[in-house]
Amino acid sequence: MLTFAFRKILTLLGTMIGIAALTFVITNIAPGDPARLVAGPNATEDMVATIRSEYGLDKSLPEQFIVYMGDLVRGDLGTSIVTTRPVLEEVMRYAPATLELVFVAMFLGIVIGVPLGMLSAVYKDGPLDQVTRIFSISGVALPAFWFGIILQLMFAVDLEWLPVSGRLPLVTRPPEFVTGLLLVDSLIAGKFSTFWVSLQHIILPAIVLSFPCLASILRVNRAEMIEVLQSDYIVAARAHGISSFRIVALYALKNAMLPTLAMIGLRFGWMLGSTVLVETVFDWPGIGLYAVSSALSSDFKPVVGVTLMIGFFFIVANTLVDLAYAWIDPRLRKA
Amino acid sequence: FERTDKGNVIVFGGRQAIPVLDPHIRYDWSTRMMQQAVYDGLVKYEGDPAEIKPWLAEKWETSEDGKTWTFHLVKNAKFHNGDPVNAEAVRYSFERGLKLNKGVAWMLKDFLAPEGISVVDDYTVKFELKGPYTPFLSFLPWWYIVNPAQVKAHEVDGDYGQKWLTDNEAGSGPFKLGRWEPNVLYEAEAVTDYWKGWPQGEANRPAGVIFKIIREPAAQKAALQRGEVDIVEGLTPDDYVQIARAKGIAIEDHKGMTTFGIKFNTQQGPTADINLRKAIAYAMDYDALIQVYNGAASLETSPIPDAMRGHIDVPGIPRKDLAKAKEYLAKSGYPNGGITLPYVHVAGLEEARRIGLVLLDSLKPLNINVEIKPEQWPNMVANGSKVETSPSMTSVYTTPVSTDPDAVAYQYHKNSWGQYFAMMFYDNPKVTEMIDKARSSSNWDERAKLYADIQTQIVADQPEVFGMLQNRRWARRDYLQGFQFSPVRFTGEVDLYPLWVKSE
Amino acid sequence: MTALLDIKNYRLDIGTFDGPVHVLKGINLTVNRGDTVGIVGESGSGKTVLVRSVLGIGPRNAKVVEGSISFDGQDITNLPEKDWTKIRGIRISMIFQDPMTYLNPLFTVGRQISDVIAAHEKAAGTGVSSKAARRTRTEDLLDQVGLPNPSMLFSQYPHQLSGGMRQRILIAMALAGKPDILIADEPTTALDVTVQAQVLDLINSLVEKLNLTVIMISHDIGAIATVAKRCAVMYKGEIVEQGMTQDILNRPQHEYTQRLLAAVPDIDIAPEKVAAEATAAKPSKPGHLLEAIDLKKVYRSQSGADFTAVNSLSLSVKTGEIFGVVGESGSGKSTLARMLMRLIEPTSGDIIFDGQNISGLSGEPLRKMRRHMQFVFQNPHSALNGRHTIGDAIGEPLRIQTNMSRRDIEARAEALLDIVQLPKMFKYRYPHELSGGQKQRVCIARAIALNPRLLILDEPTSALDISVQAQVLDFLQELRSELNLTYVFISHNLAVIRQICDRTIVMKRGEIVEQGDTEQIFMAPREDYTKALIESGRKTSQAANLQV
Amino acid sequence: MDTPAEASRPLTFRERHASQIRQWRLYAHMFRKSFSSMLGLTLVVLFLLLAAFGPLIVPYPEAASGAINMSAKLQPPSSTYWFGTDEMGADIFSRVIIGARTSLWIGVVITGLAAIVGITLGIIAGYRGGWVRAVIMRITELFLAVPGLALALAIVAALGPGITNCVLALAIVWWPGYVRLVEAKTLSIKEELFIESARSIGAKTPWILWHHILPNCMSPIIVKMSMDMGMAILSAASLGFIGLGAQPPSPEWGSMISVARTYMPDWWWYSLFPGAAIFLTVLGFNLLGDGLRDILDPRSRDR
Ligand SMILES: Nc1ncnc2c1ncn2[C@@H]1O[C@H](COP(=O)(O)OP(=O)(O)OP(=O)(O)O)[C@@H](O)[C@H]1O
Ligand SMILES: Nc1ncnc2c1ncn2[C@@H]1O[C@H](COP(=O)(O)OP(=O)(O)OP(=O)(O)O)[C@@H](O)[C@H]1O
Ligand SMILES: [Mg+2]
Ligand SMILES: [Mg+2]
Repeated sequence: MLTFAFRKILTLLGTMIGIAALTFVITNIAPGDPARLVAGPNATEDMVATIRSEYGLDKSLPEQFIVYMGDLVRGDLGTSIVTTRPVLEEVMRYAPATLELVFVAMFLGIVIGVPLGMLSAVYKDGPLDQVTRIFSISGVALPAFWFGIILQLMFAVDLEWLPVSGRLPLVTRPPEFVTGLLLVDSLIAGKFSTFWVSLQHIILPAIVLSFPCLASILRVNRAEMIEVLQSDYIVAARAHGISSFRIVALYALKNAMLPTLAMIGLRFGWMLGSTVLVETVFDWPGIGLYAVSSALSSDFKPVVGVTLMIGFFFIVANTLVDLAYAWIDPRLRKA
Repeated sequence: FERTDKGNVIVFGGRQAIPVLDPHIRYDWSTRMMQQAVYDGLVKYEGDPAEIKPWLAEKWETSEDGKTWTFHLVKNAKFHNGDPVNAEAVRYSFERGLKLNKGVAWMLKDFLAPEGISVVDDYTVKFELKGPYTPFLSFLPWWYIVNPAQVKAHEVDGDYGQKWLTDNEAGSGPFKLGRWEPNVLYEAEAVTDYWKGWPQGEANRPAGVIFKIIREPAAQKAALQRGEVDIVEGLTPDDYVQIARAKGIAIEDHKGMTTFGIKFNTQQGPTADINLRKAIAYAMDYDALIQVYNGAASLETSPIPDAMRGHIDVPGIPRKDLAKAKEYLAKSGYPNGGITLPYVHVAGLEEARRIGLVLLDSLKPLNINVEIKPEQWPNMVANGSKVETSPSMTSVYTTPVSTDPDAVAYQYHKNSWGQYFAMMFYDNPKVTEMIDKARSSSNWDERAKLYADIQTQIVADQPEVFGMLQNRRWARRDYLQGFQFSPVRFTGEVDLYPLWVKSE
Repeated sequence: MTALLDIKNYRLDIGTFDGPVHVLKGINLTVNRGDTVGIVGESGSGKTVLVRSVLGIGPRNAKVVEGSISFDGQDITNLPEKDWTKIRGIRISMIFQDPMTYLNPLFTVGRQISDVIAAHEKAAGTGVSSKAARRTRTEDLLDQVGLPNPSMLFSQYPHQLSGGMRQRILIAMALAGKPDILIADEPTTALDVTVQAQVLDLINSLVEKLNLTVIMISHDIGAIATVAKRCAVMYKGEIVEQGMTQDILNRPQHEYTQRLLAAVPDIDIAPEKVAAEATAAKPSKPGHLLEAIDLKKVYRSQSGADFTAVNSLSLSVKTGEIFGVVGESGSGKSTLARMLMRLIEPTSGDIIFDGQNISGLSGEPLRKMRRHMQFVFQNPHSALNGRHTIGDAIGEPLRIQTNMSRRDIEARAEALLDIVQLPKMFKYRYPHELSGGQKQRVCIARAIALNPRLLILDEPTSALDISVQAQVLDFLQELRSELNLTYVFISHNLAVIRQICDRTIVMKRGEIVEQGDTEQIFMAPREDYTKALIESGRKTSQAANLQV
Repeated sequence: MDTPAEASRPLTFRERHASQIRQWRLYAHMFRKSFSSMLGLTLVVLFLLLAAFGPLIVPYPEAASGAINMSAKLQPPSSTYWFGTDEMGADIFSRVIIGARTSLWIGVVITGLAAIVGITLGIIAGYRGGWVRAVIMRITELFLAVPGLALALAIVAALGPGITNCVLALAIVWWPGYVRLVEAKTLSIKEELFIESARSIGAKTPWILWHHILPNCMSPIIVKMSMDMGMAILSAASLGFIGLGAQPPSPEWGSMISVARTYMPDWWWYSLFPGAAIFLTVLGFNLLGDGLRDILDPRSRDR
């Protein structure tokens, strides 16, 4: 078990370094000059040079890369040239907002997607199946940014049921920082009104983010359910007189959950990527927004940092999925 | 606005974040708006037309040769932690700005060395310049005074407290910092006993101001209409028209100093040909430029904005005239057109993009194709810093940081090559000479004449399509009072100090 | 007394894209309490569909055209789903063919059985008993089917058990509801020869102990003879013959039954005709065509442990003979065959083909060499690429190894189809449109396309029905004399080996335990292993049971 | 039994290809039975038609090349401007229709490039095994560990906005999906007997890859490509929305929305129609892919 954990950590480290190298190279192939941006429009050449040398941008690219990798090994993601702060610190500040959003969206996706998938598998080719099929594929096909705007207009601007954007109303002070997830922190602090308003704020972006994920969870669950329901052991269970409900809800679901879990792991990473869009639309102060604004100002250290962070969460999520697999599937449980 | 137990908090909705508050490092509009709220300078720009008002300095004098400036400070000014604002603080602040060599440093560094600043007595400070420099005073409103004691206390590795000042302040301004949630909101709390007092009266004084980041215009509009914010910037021209009709909303619409021009690369490529440049300038649909802003703009009549001293209406500045355009085209190296010219604009700048479309449409009759290319600002500046990489046409907005005509004229000086506003690589020795002469002269009449000649000559050389001056606009709730416009501020920037809420 | 199960003139269609398929055509079958009925018939004759219909779990788009099934006086032909709960698994239960796929891999064995018990208790309306009570009952059942250490088994997962154990678990499950009828659908087909006998014994003993009524399906007539007193023969959806097993075996009436019985090879009969032909061929071509010296294959498993599949094995095959390789499953027969073909690399040792050492060969020379030796695989269903037509499949070796023109290849493919006695038309068909025997012929055609000198046949008939097996074996012998081939023939079926091989080696755990003339080995086995092998072969050999 | 004369008669096309014809008829039959598949097909065909003939049928084809008409800007939908006009007075209907061509191009290039690279690498990795596979799969996993959109964003941000860069960036992040799909498929096909059979008759590796492995991987690839057409269009639109995709005056739906969102909600039609166009196109390709999966992927086939 220990060697297993050790190996996992080792691959994780390897992948992280790989991602860092990949994004670093990709983002630095272009001629952009972020020092020029932060120096201000009128800055003279020597002022720009001051900033360049301060951030090591005057070095050659391979040198910069070596420095960056060296820092990375020590847990330093470099410094954002725009905000002059360590990227790690900033990513840590913005990550909870993103994670909270992703968790809520994932929750919605699973809670709605799995039962719907089950139902449409049981009533395969029936009207319910056709409707959920179009519904779920619509989920994947809807442009998140567009859908977000439309929801915003409908529920926030027009009906005024929900807030337009942000995580909290202006005057509401965030609860004391424990996990960084407002929904959790406000409960810990016992501030139910804060919990309530932050729930209102998260609803729309979470729906937008969860929709495609819900859809693919539904699709995978349905497909797997159909296959499992045709499998021999389900036939056998039926032949042995086990009730249909029990077969579907217990036996088949557990088997169908394996690929569904894999999809959830995949979608987790995908969601982290899509927050780039959703956070832009809903002004959600997470790492997606941070990445976009950094990318738009050619400030690449944060872009690399965020990509790494997303990769990290993604790998962690998939490791958890692997563990869940082993927990569900006894065949994978051998020493 | 938000009602709190301490009073009303005014909410400003803006699109641009404030990554670094340090007054000697950055000075874009959102940053400067907050800096102006928490810091004081020796002097301050106010009013339209902009005038330099005494602030921390109650009076000042200049030596005969224009090289020595002596400032006498007010005696009651206090930093937020209670320390007095004295001559040493002023000296330290200027030294800090110059030594860091970032942000505002470029304004003074060629004329002022850190050693040139000296403390005469507790409330008197003296600047000795390397040479006479008439625009000196016009730059001072951009230099804020920080509290040396606080800064030194937070210094790490001799960084002049840069790290700390990123999201803290050590100022004496009318506000002090409250909540600081990067990328979300920034709060400034009013200083109860601000040394200069409050223009709207203590009773009307707000408890503070919140600068809320709202990136989407649609969300900004919604927030304004719902009264969640009191004033917003950065709506589209059409939005302003639309929202002006809504109840309870007033539009602030003022003539600004930001010029828009389509800069040609006058040294290389097709646009090195003056006839082609003229042809383009005459083909341009200037009316459409104004239409892009729904009328809230005025055409440039000279390189120097109207609100600036020394401005003249240059006669014969090109307006749309297809016949003339074709005439010039015939004289150029491309008599039948058939070329494609790039038009580069800053990615995300909506109006610049639309003007690109206008240009594209305007040049169709000349059989010239336009390729609209958005670029990230740093890339655009990087490309524009060299003749070889500078595109044929670049759209550039320029906001002069002082009211002195030199601020604009110097853009056409050969020394400015490499700067973003000098992407045309304009080279006319006569003009260069005149600019040098004007900037060192302290006789206004002489300067005015020189600037008139400079303007005429530049227009004749057509290094750019002279575009328009866009109006500065904000949409605010009508209960928000005290709004004061001054053209020398940046687009979007509002003086938060005099604002107050009139409750019905 | 009414019959327990009465199937009257039962006709069933299955709707497919090409229109309805008449799967069952007027089945009449009665089963009385205490009967043991066997159903025998070739693959696809409708056995499974028939018994599943009895349980109400027939194919999805099946339609009863005519007739009825009644159980204990109750018509169950079109019983609604909710009424089935009182019958299915309780009064009629079933044992399935493949014990692995019929157990849910994610639940413990104990859980699955006690769930069945709970379901039955619920259906009976007696109220579900406690977990502990169910556990006791489950362990009783496990004990009853002869599984050791039931309390440990209870919390094990299917993948931790062997095939025979799993089949016993399935039987335990089927017995959980104390059924009136137990249906066994080919309960032994997926099992090893030795285990087969054990499971059949178990069923036999249960029938006696619990006085069960049993319907057992098999295409293995020997298995049927072991268990069933009465027997029905199905052919193409019809019951062509039924009666006492004894009678049918001794006096088959229907033509198909006669064919079926004739096809069963008899381990105890020394084949004369074949042996004679082989001896005739021998002297004409002396010398050794293929030799293996000290061959060894070591597999390294993921956990790092070494496993020696073939160990220091030497053999030599004379030109023109049929060389038999026999051994139990896992003894390394296929591994050996693949090494001889150089399809897998031997860990050490040499292979000499026609005087040339081919163990070091690679690239072009190896490809050239392959013209002379060919392989026929165990499973014809997966040895053909489903996306190629038969014509392509047969032409492929020619296209690879020769530069014949397209037209010539077409012609040759047609000729080859002729040789393997298939219509020319078949070259436009796809593998899935052919029966197993036909596919195996295509595989052979493909193997002989390049006129090889040696054919290695790895259990070429074990995936086929017995009647088809006989055809293929006959055909192989014809072919050999026609084309002057040498065979290496692998099988675990001793009867087959005896029927066609000249010389044989017996393998056990990768080593040769005995070798010599086939007849000699069968008449006077020297090793205990060989004796045991022959004995268990004899026991399951269909012919052995005919004499019961 | 055939008489000898009959047997030697050359077979007609129909007879020779009876199996294929039946197969295709079966596909068509199954496909027709599903409403959603037919809907998908209809949408895709419509989209392809518009991409082919769009510029010929729209009322204001010049709107796609940047013609402006400031006097008619931001007009609501009417009989002259079916979908209204944009901020420069261009006809949104014309731009949306002509945008189909841009989208088609985007989808085809991204999916095509990704598929070519991904299939090649995937087959090599799956078949060769060993360190070749290890290297290819490590790199693939690396790419897969970063959500594509985030990576594409970084790439375009570095290369600079524009449709070519955007397509390039998406192609760069897209191929790993194919590698994984094809590698897994190849691994399982490699174990099939018919591969060994082909080796035993002396087939070389390229022959086996081309004639045996690739055709057997084709069904999932076709399904994935159909789905990816939609997803690629959507992703390109997303980048366009962030402001990094296609540039004016090229009519690309995502960048149209990017501009249009600042005109919400008062000028709702501006973003509504391009958004609906993206949605319907992507929906079409996905429904089609889903329908294809049902008929091509034997796992979900039950007849
Ligand atoms: N779901 C189905 N759809 C169409 N045809 C089917 C279906 N199930 C079975 N058949 C057909 O019904 C016939 C009888 O099949 P069945 O499974 O009963 O054969 P079997 O005698 O059990 O064969 P085996 O010995 O191979 O198990 C076969 O021709 C088969 O193709
Ligand atoms: N690729 C492999 N890796 C590891 N072990 C293997 C591999 N192939 C075969 N073996 C093992 O080698 C042994 C011999 O296998 P082989 O297939 O040769 O047996 P066999 O005699 O042909 O059996 P059967 O009658 O079941 O076909 C078996 O125990 C098998 O598990
Ligand atoms: Mg069967
Ligand atoms: Mg074998």
